[in-house]
Amino acid sequence: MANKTYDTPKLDELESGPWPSFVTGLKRLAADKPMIAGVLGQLEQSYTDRKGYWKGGTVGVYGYGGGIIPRFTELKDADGEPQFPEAQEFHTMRFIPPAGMHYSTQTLRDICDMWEKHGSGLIALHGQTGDIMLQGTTADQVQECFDEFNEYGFDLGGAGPAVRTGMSCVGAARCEHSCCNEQKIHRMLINNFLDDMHRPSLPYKFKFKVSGCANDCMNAIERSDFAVIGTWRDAIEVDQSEVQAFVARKGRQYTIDNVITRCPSGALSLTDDDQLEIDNSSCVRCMHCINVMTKALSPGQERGVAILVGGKRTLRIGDLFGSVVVPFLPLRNHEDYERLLEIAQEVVDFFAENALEHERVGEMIERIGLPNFLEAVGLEVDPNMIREPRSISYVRMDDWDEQAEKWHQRQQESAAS
Amino acid sequence: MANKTYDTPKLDELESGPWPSFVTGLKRLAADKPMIAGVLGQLEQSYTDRKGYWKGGTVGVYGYGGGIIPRFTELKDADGEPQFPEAQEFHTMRFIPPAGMHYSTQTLRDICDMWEKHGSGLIALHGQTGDIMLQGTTADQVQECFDEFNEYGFDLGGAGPAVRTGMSCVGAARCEHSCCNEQKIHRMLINNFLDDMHRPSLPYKFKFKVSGCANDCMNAIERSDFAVIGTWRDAIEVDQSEVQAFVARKGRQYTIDNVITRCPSGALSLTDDDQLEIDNSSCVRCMHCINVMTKALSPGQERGVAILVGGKRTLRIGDLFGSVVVPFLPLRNHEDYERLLEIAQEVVDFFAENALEHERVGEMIERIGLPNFLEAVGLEVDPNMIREPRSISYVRMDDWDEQAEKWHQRQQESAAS
Amino acid sequence: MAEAQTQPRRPIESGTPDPFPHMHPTLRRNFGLWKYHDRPRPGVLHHVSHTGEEVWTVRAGTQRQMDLATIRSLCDIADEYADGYIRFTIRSNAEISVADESKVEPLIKALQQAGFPVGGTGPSVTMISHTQGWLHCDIPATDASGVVKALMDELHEEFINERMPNRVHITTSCCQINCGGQGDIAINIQHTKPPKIQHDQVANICERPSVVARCPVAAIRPAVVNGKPSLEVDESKCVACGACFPPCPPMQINDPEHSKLAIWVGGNHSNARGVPSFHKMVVAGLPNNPPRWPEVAEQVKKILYTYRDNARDYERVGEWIERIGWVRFFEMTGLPFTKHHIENWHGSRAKLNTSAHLRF
Amino acid sequence: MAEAQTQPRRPIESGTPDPFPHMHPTLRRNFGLWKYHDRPRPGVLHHVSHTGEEVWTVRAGTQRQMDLATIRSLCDIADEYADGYIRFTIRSNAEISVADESKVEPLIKALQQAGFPVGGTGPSVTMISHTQGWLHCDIPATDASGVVKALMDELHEEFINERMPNRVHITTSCCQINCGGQGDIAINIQHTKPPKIQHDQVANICERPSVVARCPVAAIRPAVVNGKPSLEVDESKCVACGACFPPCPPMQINDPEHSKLAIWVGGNHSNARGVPSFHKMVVAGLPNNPPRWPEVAEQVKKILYTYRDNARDYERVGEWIERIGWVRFFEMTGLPFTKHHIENWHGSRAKLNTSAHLRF
Ligand code: SRM
Ligand code: SRM
Ligand code: SRM
Ligand code: SRM
Ligand code: SF4
Ligand code: SF4
Ligand code: SF4
Ligand code: SF4
Ligand code: SF4
Ligand code: SF4
Ligand code: SF4
Ligand code: SF4
Repeated sequence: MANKTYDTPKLDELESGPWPSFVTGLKRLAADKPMIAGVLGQLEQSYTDRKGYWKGGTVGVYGYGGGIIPRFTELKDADGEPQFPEAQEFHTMRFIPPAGMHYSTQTLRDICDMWEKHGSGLIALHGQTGDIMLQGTTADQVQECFDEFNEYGFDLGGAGPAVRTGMSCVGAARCEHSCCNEQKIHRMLINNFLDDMHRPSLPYKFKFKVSGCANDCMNAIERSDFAVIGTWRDAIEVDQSEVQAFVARKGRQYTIDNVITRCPSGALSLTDDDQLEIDNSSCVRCMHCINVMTKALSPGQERGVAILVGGKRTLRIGDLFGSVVVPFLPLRNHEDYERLLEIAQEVVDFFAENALEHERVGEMIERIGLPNFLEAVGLEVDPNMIREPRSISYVRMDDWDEQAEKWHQRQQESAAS
Repeated sequence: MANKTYDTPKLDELESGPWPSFVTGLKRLAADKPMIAGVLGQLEQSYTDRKGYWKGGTVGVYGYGGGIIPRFTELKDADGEPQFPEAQEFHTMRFIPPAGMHYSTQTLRDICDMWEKHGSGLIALHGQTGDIMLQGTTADQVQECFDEFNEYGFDLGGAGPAVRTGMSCVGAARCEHSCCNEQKIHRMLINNFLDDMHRPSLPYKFKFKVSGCANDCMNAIERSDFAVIGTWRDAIEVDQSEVQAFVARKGRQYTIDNVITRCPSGALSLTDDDQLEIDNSSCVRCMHCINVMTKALSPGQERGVAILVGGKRTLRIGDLFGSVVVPFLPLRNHEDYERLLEIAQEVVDFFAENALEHERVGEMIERIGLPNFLEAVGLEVDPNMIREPRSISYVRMDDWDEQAEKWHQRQQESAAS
Repeated sequence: MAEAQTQPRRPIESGTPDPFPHMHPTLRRNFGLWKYHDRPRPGVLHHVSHTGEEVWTVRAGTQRQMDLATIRSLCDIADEYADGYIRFTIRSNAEISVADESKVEPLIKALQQAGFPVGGTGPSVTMISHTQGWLHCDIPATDASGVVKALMDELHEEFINERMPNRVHITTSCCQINCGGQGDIAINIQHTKPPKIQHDQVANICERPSVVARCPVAAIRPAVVNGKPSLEVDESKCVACGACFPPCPPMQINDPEHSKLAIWVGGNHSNARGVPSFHKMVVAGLPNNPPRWPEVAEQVKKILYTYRDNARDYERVGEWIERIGWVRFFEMTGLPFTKHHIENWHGSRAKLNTSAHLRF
Repeated sequence: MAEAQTQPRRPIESGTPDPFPHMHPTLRRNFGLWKYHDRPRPGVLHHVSHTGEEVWTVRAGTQRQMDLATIRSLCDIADEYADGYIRFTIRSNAEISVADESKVEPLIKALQQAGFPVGGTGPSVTMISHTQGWLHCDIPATDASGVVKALMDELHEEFINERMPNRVHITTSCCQINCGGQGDIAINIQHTKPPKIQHDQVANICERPSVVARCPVAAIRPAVVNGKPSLEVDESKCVACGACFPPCPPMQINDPEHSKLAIWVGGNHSNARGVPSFHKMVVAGLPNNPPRWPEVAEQVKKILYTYRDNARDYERVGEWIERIGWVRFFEMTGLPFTKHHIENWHGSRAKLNTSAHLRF
């Protein structure tokens, strides 16, 4: 089937070089897929004009309010006719991958086959929010395509003012640092909010991401509204003989310069006989020493997660990191997981009802203040939530005694338990 | 002369204990000075009611608009008569001490004698802005008192929206860390602005403070609008034999734990034979290593000052530290000192014309932005002025090329010179 | 089909699929039991379990925007060498695991032969994280796939080797919304002119109050232009952020000439050592120059190699600069320091040097 | 005298006097030539010049608010032992220098005998910096001299010894204007109720627009009360800062019951090691309890001794807490942590923990 193709001298320059070329891939597809031929033509025009030529629109599947990103060409000739009519439509379907982005090749092949049938054959693995992005189909194809994928086992992710597709790191599946069951947390959270994902009616988007430790390989603290980060509460596990082996291999000076002095909390000290002393009460669980001496050190055994709320990127008030709202939640049993879900539900509900239009949860917290947010979602204040206490005296503390009493009470209760 | 005195059971409790008691002093004065007897009476009332009883007013000397802090009692009986009539007036005269607060005892005795004659005999050495506070006189005494002090060699300090009395550390007079002639800078600056001190017409107060090094014993960076801090540009001077002596005396571990690892810029390293290696290009001139090893280390020889503008305490927008507007100004010769004065003059002039009423220079800079301020006072931007570059993309950079060119030009010029 | 559309099926709201059926059996068996790992060579991770089992994972770069043949060739390789399992990283690298050390080398060869560079592990420059751009997005000022391909060609050697002080995470974003993350080095669009408004279209397309609300500096107000309801921008206030453009396409912010590229450095999501930090702008005004953006590549390499040659082990880009100071950074890279580097957004106060810590 | 007032003399605007005539001759001769110093004992600084000359300085505490007899007795001592020179530090300590080591002990004895404690050098608790309070100011909620005297009595042993990890600078302020500086420990007034307005006086005394302008949270607006122009405060907005009180005394902010004391820690003006930092609130709601403020003394000592017993050499209070973390600080001191510790002023975002750095 010889399709019409267009000259793409600029894009062709992206075919050379050692890195895999998306242009070569597109050209391969263009042979069978007129839509991609048109897309290449339009893209070449973008490269020439330094201008984008897509616009949005409305395309969806029955029962869902999101998950499809519609694209219609704006590149028209004088008569208003599309310059590349094959690429008049070029919609993306965002499907949710298995947590951790694991695939059996069989599944991947099936995805390819289904998409070859219903779409352009262009697939991004993955979008920055973690979706399988099936790019390039027409409005009249999306329902059928969705039905087939959906029957096969895939569901559409979020778009618009909705809970979005979540992400979790490889974690427990292949990482010694993992402090929690990332996949389980991830699936539990997302699959609890499918209604908010598929029928967008939140003030704005809401993202969950899960990283098994403070290395935060999912960039969760900045790139999600609700970040779950694995951590531990007891002492770092030390295998002193492996410490000695490390020092023997790398040298004392190297160990001091690269491990001891790099601890952000001055919690490490190397004795003269190469034993590692750790002041676990100062340790901030940053992961550095464990990263470097992975054979000798591991996170403690009393593991759980911290929750940070409010990360996002630039729009409106500038980038925000999420901030700690739960310093430690153990996840030992069903009740613990239920508690995690309950917290997420409280946060999403409060966000749904109190955020302004197009306001992210982080912006809302900034607007109303962390204490009010905590109170609203039923969480207690904790010094782990702050870098340092207030340094401005402009505050009303009429109820100091009452607040102080609350703390003392909680301390007594936790001492008793 | 037996004055009327009042019972002060509460204040009397402050006569016991090892610290010198201001109450005992006041009582001593009260024997001769009815005003102080009254003040004690009123103060006792304050201690009982937990309430202050002074109010302001207007008292001054001919030719000056400030320097006197008037106090009138508000503690009146039912008929509006002062409860302690002796303390109806209790004004403070703020005199400027010699830079560095050095006194010959003769001068101090003369001050005492003059104040015994014209006032209550109560003297604070010194106020937080560095004034000799002669506390307790009446409106009809101030002119005469001022005249005598003024003839003797003392001048009134500032009050109100004026340049205030300055402060400088003991510095070169008795401190090995001194990187500049603090007294000279101090006197030059203040004595250049006497008109702005004595005839208050600035938008708000303006303070100068001078510290001879980054230890900032004058708290200049926060507590003055214009802080001058001594520093150096070349390498720290090291006497390696004194380093070795220090290590021998204190121990290697101690030296590493207290000097090497405490360097904020990781610029220090101790060799195996106890030589100190300093990466002077990373060193931030914090003074720590020099403080601890004062015999072995000294500031470099290419000395000068940094200028930070905008420090203040709480009112309006919360505490502010001054921020760097001149990273380094050598003070080798007359022209250099003239340049310092010129910068100060530019800053005060721009402040005078552009600050809102009751706005400090730091608040004004916050309002208009540092780059605009720098441009207005004729200073060039420098990376030393920032902790780190912008992280928000909300900025208009139409003139990027022009700004970049400026920098390159300056670099070329300074390379050529 | 017409019938199917009148009687559509109800979706199965299955959400996120269970990964266990998709996981390599060795990973599945040792889930949560890993003890440590090392890297026998660049591109290969060797994980050892408390059970004694081991797994070797080979990481290979992809173009993310993949055609069917590319994905199928990855599947072919995974089938031949690795029991039919594969995963993708957050940076669109493919990871294929084997439980048998002897399969590592053949697997690497097969990947390389098929055109997938092996690397991206440890202290290397891994794949640049990637957004949509001209290929698909409706608001881009540049093309992400193109910028990334051009850069990865230049940085290929740094992907297949591990010779950086620490891992280098580069990100791109194709408009100022910034779908890309914080980066050790980030290449982002920076508009320099206010939007050009196509006044005749505003009334039809834009919900004016909501456009007004989007502007971070309140520079937009409703106005009547040529007798039609439209919007007006106070150009002296406008920070050219483009936030008004998505809700109102007639507010053309993209400009072939004036939408420039800027490079930011020192962003860091991990909590290792320091807390997460935002990247900071170091150079702007770079031309948006397809298809290979050579001016961008030049600056990125300048920064990257200055970092490589000067940072200490484990220092990320931002940590290195924090230690040596910004004065030295601008000196070493020869980049200009301008007034635009001085933050002027809310909270900018915290970015000023309010101390006598100075470097010369 | 009446005549003098009609023909007043013009002032000699002499400004800051030259200190050299007032400087001890050894200091004058060695100005700018000092080489190093040490501390032979608490309260004594021994400076050695490059010229070989030496000077011993004895530091003694004073009450700052001094009567004539006190100052004259200091002069007597300086005359007898030290050639007639004396200086005062920024913290109102007297410093008397001698060029002859043998005079040090007699000088110390004389000072002690006259009631001046010798100390305040090196890692000690030096004199508390001091504001006016009820003794002289027109807006104070407490008395500075009294608080300081009461506290220095309690901390006397720490003044005359050097047994702190580093120097401890305590400050006080008697209203929320805070004429005192940042402190390792700062004891400040904290109002907890909005001002009570004496409406009948506002019109006579206050320039209403300028009062309105002073409020940092825009809680004041002009109003007519009982037929007279006055002011009105939105009590839910008001942060009880007292900024409206100095320009408008009828806005009574001081309250015997509700003006409380609060303790702040970790302020630091020096640039040694870390950059200067503001102090942070740790406990509030302490009663304003003259003449000896025992509740304040108790908390100050608790904090101080926890610091003394746990910090490392050279750690200032703030550095110590930064190392051990705020979780541990509240645990060790037993102080309550409340929602009021969480900053809610502009820029508060920077005070939140936006990282996974956690302590347990
Ligand atoms: C496709 C994707 C980029 C990519 O190539 O990977 C993407 C593409 C778009 N993003 Fe994004 N964002 C994508 C991940 C992100 C991320 C990264 C993340 O999730 O980790 C962010 C930063 C994190 C965050 O949520 O803030 C992100 C922050 C935004 C924002 C700014 C939100 C803010 O509050 O600052 C917008 C603007 C908006 O939603 O109004 C936005 C809007 C958009 C829109 C919908 C632009 C628009 O209004 O039309 C883009 C559609 C492009 C298209 O044609 O497909 N996108 N966007 C990513 C989603 C793919 C997926 O589902 O897997
Ligand atoms: C006397 C003194 C306290 C002391 O006992 O030492 C003092 C006392 C007063 N200060 Fe102060 N300040 C004194 C040093 C300071 C300092 C410290 C310094 O200069 O290093 C500061 C902090 C630094 C600064 O400038 O911000 C200070 C910040 C203030 C402020 C807040 C300014 C701000 O912008 O935040 C005010 C309020 C005002 O001026 O409106 C203020 C206002 C006042 C007034 C005038 C209150 C008033 O409106 O009536 C006080 C008069 C008290 C009296 O009866 O004598 N005083 N004041 C200090 C001056 C003595 C001297 O001249 O030597
Ligand atoms: C596979 C992946 C997770 C996933 O589920 O996809 C992953 C996997 C590992 N990461 Fe990561 N990280 C992955 C993305 C990230 C990211 C996010 C990103 O790339 O955008 C980060 C945060 C980036 C940031 O800080 O801005 C990240 C920060 C780390 C760190 C912290 C490094 C540091 O010192 O700052 C470590 C610790 C280390 O390197 O020892 C780490 C360590 C690891 C280890 C060594 C964990 C382990 O023991 O198995 C894994 C192998 C790393 C290697 O490449 O040598 N991983 N890691 C991601 C691979 C991305 C890629 O293809 O290049
Ligand atoms: C006399 C005085 C200056 C003056 O002109 O009045 C002074 C004198 C010295 N200071 Fe200071 N400082 C003086 C107030 C200060 C202040 C301001 C204050 O007290 O309000 C500070 C800043 C406070 C802060 O950071 O908040 C100050 C921060 C320092 C430091 C930095 C300490 C640190 O590690 O953070 C040093 C360095 C050191 O201790 O080695 C220092 C060092 C010194 C040295 C050792 C300098 C020298 O080599 O001679 C002097 C003797 C100190 C001693 O007590 O052992 N001086 N010093 C002040 C004495 C005040 C007092 O009576 O207690
Ligand atoms: S976040 Fe931690 S647990 Fe997860 S993959 Fe990265 S290093 Fe492993
Ligand atoms: S995890 Fe981080 S904070 Fe804890 S001891 Fe290791 S390096 Fe220090
Ligand atoms: S600021 Fe520096 S020069 Fe001045 S007295 Fe203090 S330590 Fe010495
Ligand atoms: S002065 Fe400070 S920054 Fe410089 S080397 Fe010494 S300790 Fe380090
Ligand atoms: S960064 Fe901007 S242009 Fe690029 S995909 Fe995201 S929204 Fe679209
Ligand atoms: S580009 Fe940004 S700043 Fe300018 S008008 Fe649009 S939204 Fe406002
Ligand atoms: S702190 Fe307040 S009450 Fe005390 S002297 Fe200063 S202005 Fe007066
Ligand atoms: S006390 Fe402060 S916040 Fe309250 S009304 Fe007065 S100025 Fe405003």
